Amino acid sequence: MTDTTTATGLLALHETMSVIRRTEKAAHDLFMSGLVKGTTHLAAGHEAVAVGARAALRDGDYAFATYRGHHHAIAWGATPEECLAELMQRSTGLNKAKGGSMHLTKAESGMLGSYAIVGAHLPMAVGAAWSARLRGTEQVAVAFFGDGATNIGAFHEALNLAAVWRLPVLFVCENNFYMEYTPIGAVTAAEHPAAGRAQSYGLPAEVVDGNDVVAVRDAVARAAVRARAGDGPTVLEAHTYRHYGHSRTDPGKYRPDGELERWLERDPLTVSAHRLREAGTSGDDIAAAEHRAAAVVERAVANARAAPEADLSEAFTDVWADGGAAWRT
Amino acid sequence: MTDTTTATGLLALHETMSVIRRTEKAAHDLFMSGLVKGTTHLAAGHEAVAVGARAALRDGDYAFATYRGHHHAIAWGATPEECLAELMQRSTGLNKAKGGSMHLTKAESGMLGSYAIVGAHLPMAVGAAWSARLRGTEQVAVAFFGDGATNIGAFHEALNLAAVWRLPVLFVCENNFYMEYTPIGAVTAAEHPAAGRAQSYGLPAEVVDGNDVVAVRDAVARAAVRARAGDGPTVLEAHTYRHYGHSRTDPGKYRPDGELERWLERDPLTVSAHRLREAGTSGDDIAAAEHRAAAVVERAVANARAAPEADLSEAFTDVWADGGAAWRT
Amino acid sequence: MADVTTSQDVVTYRDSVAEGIAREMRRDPAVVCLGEDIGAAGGVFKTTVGLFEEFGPERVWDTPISEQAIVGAAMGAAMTGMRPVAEIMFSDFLACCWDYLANEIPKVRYMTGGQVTVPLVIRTANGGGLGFGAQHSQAVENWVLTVPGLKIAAPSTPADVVGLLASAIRSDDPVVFFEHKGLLASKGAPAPDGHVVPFGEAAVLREGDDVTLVALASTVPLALTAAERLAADDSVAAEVLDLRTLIPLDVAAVLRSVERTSRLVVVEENPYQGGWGGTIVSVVADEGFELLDAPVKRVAGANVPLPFADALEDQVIPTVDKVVDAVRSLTKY
Amino acid sequence: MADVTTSQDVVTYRDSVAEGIAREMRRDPAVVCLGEDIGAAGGVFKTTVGLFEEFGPERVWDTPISEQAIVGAAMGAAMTGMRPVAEIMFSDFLACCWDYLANEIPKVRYMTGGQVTVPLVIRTANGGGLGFGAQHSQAVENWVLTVPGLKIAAPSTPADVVGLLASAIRSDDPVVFFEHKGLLASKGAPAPDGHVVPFGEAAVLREGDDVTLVALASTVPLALTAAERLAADDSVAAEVLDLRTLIPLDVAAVLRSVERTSRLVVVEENPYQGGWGGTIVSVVADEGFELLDAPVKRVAGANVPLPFADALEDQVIPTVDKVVDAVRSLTKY
Ligand SMILES: Cc1ncc(C[n+]2csc(CCOP(=O)(O)OP(=O)(O)O)c2C)c(N)n1
Ligand SMILES: Cc1ncc(C[n+]2csc(CCOP(=O)(O)OP(=O)(O)O)c2C)c(N)n1
Ligand SMILES: [Mg+2]
Ligand SMILES: [Mg+2]
Repeated sequence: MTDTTTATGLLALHETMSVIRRTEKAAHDLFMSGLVKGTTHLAAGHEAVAVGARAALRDGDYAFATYRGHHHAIAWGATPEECLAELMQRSTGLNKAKGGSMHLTKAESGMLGSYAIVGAHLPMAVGAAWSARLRGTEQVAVAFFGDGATNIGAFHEALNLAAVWRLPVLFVCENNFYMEYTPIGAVTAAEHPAAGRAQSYGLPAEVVDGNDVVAVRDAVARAAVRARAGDGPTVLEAHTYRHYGHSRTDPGKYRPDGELERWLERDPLTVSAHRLREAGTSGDDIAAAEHRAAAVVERAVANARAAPEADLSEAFTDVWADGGAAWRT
Repeated sequence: MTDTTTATGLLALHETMSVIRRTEKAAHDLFMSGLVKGTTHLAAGHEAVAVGARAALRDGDYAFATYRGHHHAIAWGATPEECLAELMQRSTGLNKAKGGSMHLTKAESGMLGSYAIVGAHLPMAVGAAWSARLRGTEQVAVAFFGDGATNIGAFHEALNLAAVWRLPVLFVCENNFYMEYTPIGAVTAAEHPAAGRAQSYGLPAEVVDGNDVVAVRDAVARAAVRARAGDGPTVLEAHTYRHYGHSRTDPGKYRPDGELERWLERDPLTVSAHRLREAGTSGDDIAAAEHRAAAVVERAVANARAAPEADLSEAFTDVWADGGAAWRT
Repeated sequence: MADVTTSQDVVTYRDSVAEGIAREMRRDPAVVCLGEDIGAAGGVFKTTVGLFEEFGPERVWDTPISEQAIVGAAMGAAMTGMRPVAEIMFSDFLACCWDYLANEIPKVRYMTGGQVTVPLVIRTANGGGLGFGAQHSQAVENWVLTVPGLKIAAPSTPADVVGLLASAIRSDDPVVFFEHKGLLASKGAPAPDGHVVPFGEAAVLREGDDVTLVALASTVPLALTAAERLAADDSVAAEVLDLRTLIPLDVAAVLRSVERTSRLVVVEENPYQGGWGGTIVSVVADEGFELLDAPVKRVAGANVPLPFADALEDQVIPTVDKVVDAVRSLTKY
Repeated sequence: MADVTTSQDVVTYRDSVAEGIAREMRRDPAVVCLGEDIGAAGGVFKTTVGLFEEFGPERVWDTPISEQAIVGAAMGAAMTGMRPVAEIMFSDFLACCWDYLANEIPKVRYMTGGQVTVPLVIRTANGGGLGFGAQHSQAVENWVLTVPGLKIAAPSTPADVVGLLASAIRSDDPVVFFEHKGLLASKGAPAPDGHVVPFGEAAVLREGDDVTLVALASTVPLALTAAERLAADDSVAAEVLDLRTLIPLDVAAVLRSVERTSRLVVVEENPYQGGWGGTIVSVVADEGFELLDAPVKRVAGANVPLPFADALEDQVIPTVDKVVDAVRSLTKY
């Protein structure tokens, strides 16, 4: 793995974030032009959480994400082409066009799914961590979830069980300050929806700048060390912001004037570009990385557009492990 | 209402506790002799929580209890006879023999049910408190629940919603240190399963001696004042112990030697008798109260035994508000 | 899924939801709404638009993402004098508060020997056809049918939305009210003032002597379109019944129709296994056995999760073609 | 509910549960158990007795009262190389983790395009007859039937408990395994070594030409007793089928039997509305229509919550008398 603490390593993270940003932009545009169907929940603005966390973890570790999960899929190795093909209902889609935007999954690299029922995947991550412990591996599992997810029962049950069993699991909240259209503060009895609940389970917690890929990476690295050492779970609350609305065509009108603009000043790509320049990376090198990212996403869009539609027979496969869907004799 | 801060008032509480204790003993004996069917979860040992809490509240307030709820039903005005008749499947049963031990309910006096799915009634109590606020009354609602209930999702959702809406609801945990056969500490990531979680919701909490009816009454009274003043919910954790096993014929063998004996030294009836003597009540007066309680329960047993079996037609009533059970034309 | 529209068809199904709730809130101050993003935002499906403005924050409450607390609180409020209307955003999420639907709300009246009533409505957006994938597209009215003690409404037209909401909110019994996502944009005649559609009365939307099509919500326009095609192409006269409510279930209307047609096709969106059509077929195969001249068919969802891609989704949910094919297989008899 | 026992009937259904799990745990180190009070306490129904002693705390895990975490963790573990066997104490409590059964476990393989498998078993004590009241007595196998993607087993004998558990735990698909509370104390022949009962194969427990009785779990002994009474009192020869699994569903066996008997009575404990019998009847009323000489009957639970008192419970759950009456009403045809 790349050493992401060097300038070169950091540039790689920046490039991945740029790939994600451009993929989200492409998804948005394709949605507007009717080529992406159903719904999307874009993660533009959240890139540093996904890329920073992945950088701190090892191959073999597990990730569980939400319907807002494109960034995690890509950070864990899904290609923009696979992702966009999925959104465009192509047979080459990451999930064979059977999942869609909300369920991007790259199981072969440990990204075990995106789940669209808020909070449901937290216990799953606990189970993956339990499994690692049972199998005697050093794997850790991470659950990424939103601020809104901290008010659902599964959150509570997952954190308690993980704490009692001291499992190697990381709870990473992407606090973007809104559930759908309602500010999280209006419906949450804790200033820090995730970190402020950790002490209920005797767990350490950290609030981290979710727009700074280095800060996220370092916090996740610390939590992973603890987890691998048998010291149990950690709660991380990464503050970030979504640049688009909640989903689809939501213009985000419920946001106060100027809020988006203030967050755009701390755009994760701006922050990492700044860090790169501080670390001595030249503007040209950064621009080159951006160009590579742009090229990848352009090719992805073209290839996904050109790919064949979903194969109709797929409707009746993959229910059972034998590949079929038979329910009767 | 009786002023329960006087010696006379306290004697009334003692007498009610004694009624509960004897009803539980009767239920146990009737179960052993096959006259009580299904299951029971006896509350002997928990009397002070029910009686102390009721004493601190007003007529018109609401209570929601668990399957271990005989003590609450009686504290809220159900007669031992109604309760035992229910357990014995008599048509005179509190719930017409349709509920059983786990569902004792005395709605006319605000005791809105005993619920047998752990934690489910906490949101209901929140809703009753919300209703009081919407109707502009000064009512409060209390949910009584076990230590084990603090690990289920509904607990988390209820406390958060109640806190956000600042509702007049009291969360009273009867911490008897066991779920069924497992010590609560083995499965809970907080020393105080209820009180230790309150700060997650910005709620005040108090740990109280659940075997001291006066301590419970005073703590609930404080919480009720807050609730009626619009200051929102309070979490109370009352430490207590069940004298019988978890349910039915459980002999409670998982308890360490001497544990029960230690708790019996602090039997709520012993504690209140001590308080009564300190307040100047004579041994004769206490004995007279005990005798009255014994007489009530003896009569209750006799009458319940003599009452007619459940009326078979009741199987098909009370599904709908019109009294019937029609599901089709 | 759009029906044939006429110049009378001026209101949408979507707007009729808010209209139906508003009418009841005006009538009865005990009616209050709660749910996620239903307030100033007007709901994710825009089915509560205007309520917050008209009735304010003491009647329209935004909640956290806490389905158990939403429905549990509605239950507690219903037991103590209110008539809450709780929104569960997508019907798939009923699974997150299923204990309340399965074990608490439908049973408390019975198990307390009639001591309490629970006059509440749980509204939810149901069904597929929009490409929302496996966890946001299910038709789950059959889940609710497994639970005695809940009434179930699932309107197919804007006027029925208003009329059935009136019955639902006025009902002293708990009601699960399914608003079909695929119908939200459809239009129809507006509900007259004071419109109330009683529960348990199926609507005969088209008469015919050759075959009975029993439908609900999204499958009503499907069945009607299939009936038109069968009339035009096959000279088959299909009678189309819209059940409108599953509980109470108007099996009398079904039996009356089958008495004339001798043939039955149930068109339902939920999966075949455990689908509500099985209950209808059971009653007909028992009480109506002698009326039948041909096998009974169910055009139902396939027994698979719902796939994302539109073309795949079409493979597994009922379509006009599938209904037409099913009827054709019977009329050969 | 006890069947006629013979000298061969030496093991209980209850003990067979622990035996069936233990056999698989010995075979495969990936099998682990989790649930409330299942460890040293041996389970509330004593169906896990001895497992903790034999396999220790790293294979048998006590959990908090957190049904979502139990089943969700089982899912995560199943996706990553383990074969968890999760206990949900009473099947009514499946409602507390229904999201996992309805939306997560059965769908994740499909919606990821086959990227993951979820080899887990959820065991649970199902059914009534013991006076546990409305929230602890339900037969809820029909809830699970509404969800494509879950296999469903519900054994009626000790040997089937062991044999079906073997298939369940070895299955790469998720299985919901219903252990009937009313059968726990019943006895039967022990399962031979290596006993495996494949899913999707109904057992013909009694042959007969006059009527087919389709049963499952608790209704199997009911149907057998009814068949004996019908033979003795009415000279009616009833064939009794034990479905053993609902998914896969052996409708072929049902159709084969009805081909001979021309009469069908389904005996099921779950409520009539939304009960699994509706799915069987649907298939038979379609594919087996021409085989039928009489109406199809379902003897099912009444559409009410379950009352506490034994005498009331008897009114609303299937009984031998009700089965006999249903058959008699058909043989008049
Ligand atoms: C159990 C459940 N309830 C409601 C929803 C609808 N819903 C989807 S996303 C969302 C907001 C989630 O907010 P948050 O957790 O902060 O994540 P974000 O979308 O901000 O990333 C809601 C309410 C859902 N998917 N699942
Ligand atoms: C959701 C749910 N899970 C499990 C059970 C089974 N059960 C009944 S009582 C009990 C223990 C509850 O412990 P606690 O909350 O401490 O109450 P206590 O019985 O000690 O009064 C359990 C696990 C249940 N009724 N509901
Ligand atoms: Mg958010
Ligand atoms: Mg306890």
